[in-house]
Amino acid sequence: MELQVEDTIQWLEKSNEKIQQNKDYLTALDQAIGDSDHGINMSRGFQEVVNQVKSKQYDTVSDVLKDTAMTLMSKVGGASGPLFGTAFLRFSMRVKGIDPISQDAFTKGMEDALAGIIQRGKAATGEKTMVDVWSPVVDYFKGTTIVQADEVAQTAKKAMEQTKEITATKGRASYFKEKSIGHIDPGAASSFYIFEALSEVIKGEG
Amino acid sequence: MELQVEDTIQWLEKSNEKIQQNKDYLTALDQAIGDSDHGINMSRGFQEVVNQVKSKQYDTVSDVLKDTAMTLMSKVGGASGPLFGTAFLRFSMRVKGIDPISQDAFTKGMEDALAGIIQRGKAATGEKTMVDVWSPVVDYFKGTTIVQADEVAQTAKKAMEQTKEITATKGRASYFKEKSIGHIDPGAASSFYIFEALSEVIKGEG
Amino acid sequence: MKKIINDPNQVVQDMIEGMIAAYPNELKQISGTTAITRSEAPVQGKVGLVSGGGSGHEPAHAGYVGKGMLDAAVLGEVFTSPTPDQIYEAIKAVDGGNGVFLIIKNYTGDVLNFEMAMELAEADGIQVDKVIVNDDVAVEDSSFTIGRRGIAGTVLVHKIVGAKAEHGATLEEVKTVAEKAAGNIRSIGMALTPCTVPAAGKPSFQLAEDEMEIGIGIHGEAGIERKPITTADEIASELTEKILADMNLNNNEEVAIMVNGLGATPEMELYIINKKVNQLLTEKGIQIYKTFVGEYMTALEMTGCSVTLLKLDDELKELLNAKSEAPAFRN
Amino acid sequence: MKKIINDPNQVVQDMIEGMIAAYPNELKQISGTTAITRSEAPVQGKVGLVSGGGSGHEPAHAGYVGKGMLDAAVLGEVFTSPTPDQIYEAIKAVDGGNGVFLIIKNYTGDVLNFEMAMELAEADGIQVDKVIVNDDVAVEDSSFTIGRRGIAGTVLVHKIVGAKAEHGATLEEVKTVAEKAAGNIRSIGMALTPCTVPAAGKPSFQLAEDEMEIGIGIHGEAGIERKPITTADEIASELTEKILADMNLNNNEEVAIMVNGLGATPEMELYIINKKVNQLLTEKGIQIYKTFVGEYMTALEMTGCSVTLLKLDDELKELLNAKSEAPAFRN
Ligand SMILES: Nc1ncnc2c1ncn2[C@@H]1O[C@H](COP(=O)(O)OP(=O)(O)O)[C@@H](O)[C@H]1O
Ligand SMILES: Nc1ncnc2c1ncn2[C@@H]1O[C@H](COP(=O)(O)OP(=O)(O)O)[C@@H](O)[C@H]1O
Ligand SMILES: [Mg+2]
Ligand SMILES: [Mg+2]
Ligand SMILES: [Mg+2]
Ligand SMILES: [Mg+2]
Repeated sequence: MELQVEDTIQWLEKSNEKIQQNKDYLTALDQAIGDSDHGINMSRGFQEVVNQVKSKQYDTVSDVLKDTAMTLMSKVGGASGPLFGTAFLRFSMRVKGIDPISQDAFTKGMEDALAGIIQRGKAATGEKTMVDVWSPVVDYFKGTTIVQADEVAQTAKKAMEQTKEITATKGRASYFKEKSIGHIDPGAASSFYIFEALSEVIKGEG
Repeated sequence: MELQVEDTIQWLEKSNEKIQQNKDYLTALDQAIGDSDHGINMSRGFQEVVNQVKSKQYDTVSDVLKDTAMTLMSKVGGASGPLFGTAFLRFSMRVKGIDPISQDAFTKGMEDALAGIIQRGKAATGEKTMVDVWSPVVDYFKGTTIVQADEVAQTAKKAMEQTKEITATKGRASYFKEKSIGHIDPGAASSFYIFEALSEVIKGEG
Repeated sequence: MKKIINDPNQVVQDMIEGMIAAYPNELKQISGTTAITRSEAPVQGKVGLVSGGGSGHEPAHAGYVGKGMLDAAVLGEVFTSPTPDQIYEAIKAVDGGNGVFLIIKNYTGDVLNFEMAMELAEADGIQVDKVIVNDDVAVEDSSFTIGRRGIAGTVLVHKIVGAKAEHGATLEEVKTVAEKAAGNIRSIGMALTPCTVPAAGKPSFQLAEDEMEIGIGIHGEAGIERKPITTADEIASELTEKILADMNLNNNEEVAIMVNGLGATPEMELYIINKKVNQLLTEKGIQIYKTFVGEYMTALEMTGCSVTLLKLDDELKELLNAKSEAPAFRN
Repeated sequence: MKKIINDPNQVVQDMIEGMIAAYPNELKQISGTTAITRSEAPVQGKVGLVSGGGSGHEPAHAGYVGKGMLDAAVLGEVFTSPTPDQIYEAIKAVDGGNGVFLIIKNYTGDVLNFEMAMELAEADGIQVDKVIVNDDVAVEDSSFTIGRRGIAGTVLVHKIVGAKAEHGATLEEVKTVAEKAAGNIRSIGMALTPCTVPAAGKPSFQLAEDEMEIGIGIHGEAGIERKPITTADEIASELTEKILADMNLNNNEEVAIMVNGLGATPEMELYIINKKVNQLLTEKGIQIYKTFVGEYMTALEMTGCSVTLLKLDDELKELLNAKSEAPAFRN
């Protein structure tokens, strides 16, 4: 795989489409174990990201990701805003000066992004958060010489679904503790859409 | 007529009895054109007056009336408290040093009491207040050489009933203006009970 | 009725104890009364200032007792004037030899009871004078008043007169400035929901879910009009226009604004009202010298607000700015 | 929903304009943001203090901006944390060269957004440090928080840290006193009726006519227990005992009390609560050094109150007494 500026923009656009399509579903997930705003937050934020990156000319993937980070940070709100913002910001910093993004660079960017989420959210895997999707996806990238688009999506999907089984301990859902079992974590679901979108971009490109 | 300390105490007791008996009626009158507390105010105040004057020994009518004034002032509340308080205070001041109270002294006391109400309330006759009862009763005392007990009560009663016809301009009832027509003024009614009680005392004495 | 109280008939006594407990160095209760004075009362040589009225308007009036404002506040039962004997005790307690001045809100009960107390004190040889504040432009007479009611503007009269007395003015000088302040001040209120007197146990009036009342009094007594709720901007405009229609304010004249919450209105909404009041006055070329936003004269947990304008001159500006150490009016 | 507003989505912007209109010489808005700073910001050489959080808690936080307290407050939407870009602008605006200190209430959203802003500022070479206030002893985790929530006690942390920074302390010294204050402070709240976020249009929870909730959060998030309303004395006892159970307070130690109204509670009732809190502490031999009664950290028009105790030492006493010129905290 290899990511150019246009691929990156396409990734964000596809992510946005999925989030807009599933806005109500994401909110419903958050209703079950949170405060019913995740779909609203993410749809507002990603719409702004797309408006932003389509209105400008970019020379580097890093710049696209930096604008994405800043927009998510200022527009998503709640807990997920700074978490996704941190992820994209760290990614952007790590791939600065590299263009296009090789699979190796992408993997390093993903590693830093995950580390950023973990640091920001003081979360570990197994706490029923977006970390539980990001972490296996990063593992997949690290353990693979040639990334298979479908496996990216499948890894993310399986991880998302497994969040059903976990008792929440971090973030808002943690308040619901036992009650949270049986529900997919909203941030895990929105992270899945982002990786499903990535998989489609990789597929289209490769 | 002539008023001794015991007569005066009897007057206050009889006034209190009538007010207690008509507590709800007085409140109902105030409900129609005021804030529904006149019966409550007067019953609280006159009960205290009786408790007070029966618990002490008095040498002069003036002292009885002064304690009555102070008690009404501190216990009745609202607008009628300071008005009745002023009336009895002025009466007490006027008859100071006179014992027992002759008809002439009583008339002078009543004149000062009425003047006190008028001054305190900035009211004139014809404004649908207690003044409309006190004023004709004072006139009766001033115009009569030998007071007839029944005429005291009748004068007060007629005056009270005439307040029905008046549009209120003073006190709370004034807010209801036109609406106040057809209702007896509560302070006029309680004043009538006081003069009815007086008439019974005069009768018993005469 | 949902209230954090013990006995509905004991709320004023409990409140007074809680106030004295909060400000033991600043305030003291005159024993056996419901009157609160500054701890240093009587201040020798200073004109003593007494105000008060029914309870339920907190922080009025006891919150305004302190250096630079009142010497005493006399507290009646909820929405009921204190009686003359209580007021009389307060007058005696703050008389520092140069007379005592009463600031009375124009409600029949308050006026009669304060005036009666004034006579009692005068009979004792204390010089007493008074001002009656009637700032409410809503209604001419009301269910509680002959003539205009006294509402939130009274607090600014406390402030100004308090500063004047603190500066060592004579009783006559105090009265002069009190009359100027009272004459220059206009207010009007509005409400969205009623309040409940603890001893009564139920709301004193009802408003429909979409209804508001313009010109309501601080005890819930009727105002001018009930109508559907409009926007904050429209409410602010209506209140401001009604005040200005009653005031001679020329271009470039200076005013103080008070946007007062009636008890349950979020402060956020008071600032939203202030935004529009400020804009309207600015458009008319009126200079805004100082603005007060908050709860100054409440009606228990009524939802609503009042707007007050005070026309200023140099003397009033100086007195408005003078230091106050009253618990509820620090500057 | 009965509110004095224009557009439910515009309440924060309208409020900010109304605040700046009220205090044009004291406060200014950082243009294009929902952050408010002192008009003299940045104060050269002084550690800049920034706090903030969701709106709807007025006078928190913007009311505490001023000499002796905060340099800036960043305002989010109602009950929603401000975003890092806004906080970042505030940090830059108050940086006087000796670093910036953040006072954060422990809500996940607030913590994440403030910490992110902190990193952005650090990347710019600004020294930033923080304290997280978690004074609420009610629940360990909540629907909005990992760990204890930060509530009304935060205002006293603003006061103390504000005084320390004003005295010229270094960033490190500021942090040390902030941690001491935050470590010495405990609060708990209760509610009788819910509140309505303007954009939501309906109350966020329901309580029966005879029901109260102990331990509720300042956004209406669940507390410990719902049960029939009891007397003010019993409520005060329960809140005080829950705080004391979590605090090491020995005989003769000194505390400050804050009895805070959540928005719609008449001040009268806060004083009734204070009476009992004061009595309980006095009985236990605890010295009450200072008492604050009023609305310091509200939850829109929620009815209810919170009680806060702050254990004092000489340094904290001095800082608590130091002068503040913030609009909502004058002394
Ligand atoms: N501390 C945390 N660490 C990692 N992820 C978290 C944390 N807190 C929350 N999240 C993620 O954020 C999601 C909720 O986001 P959102 O609803 O937009 O914000 P909020 O919780 O502030 O309403 C959760 O489903 C979870 O995946
Ligand atoms: N200004 C006044 N002058 C004379 N009498 C008055 C005046 N105001 C009220 N009253 C009398 O007081 C009566 C009402 O008394 P009450 O209900 O006890 O007090 P309040 O009006 O304060 O509730 C009226 O019916 C009227 O007779
Ligand atoms: Mg959420
Ligand atoms: Mg949220
Ligand atoms: Mg009445
Ligand atoms: Mg009455």
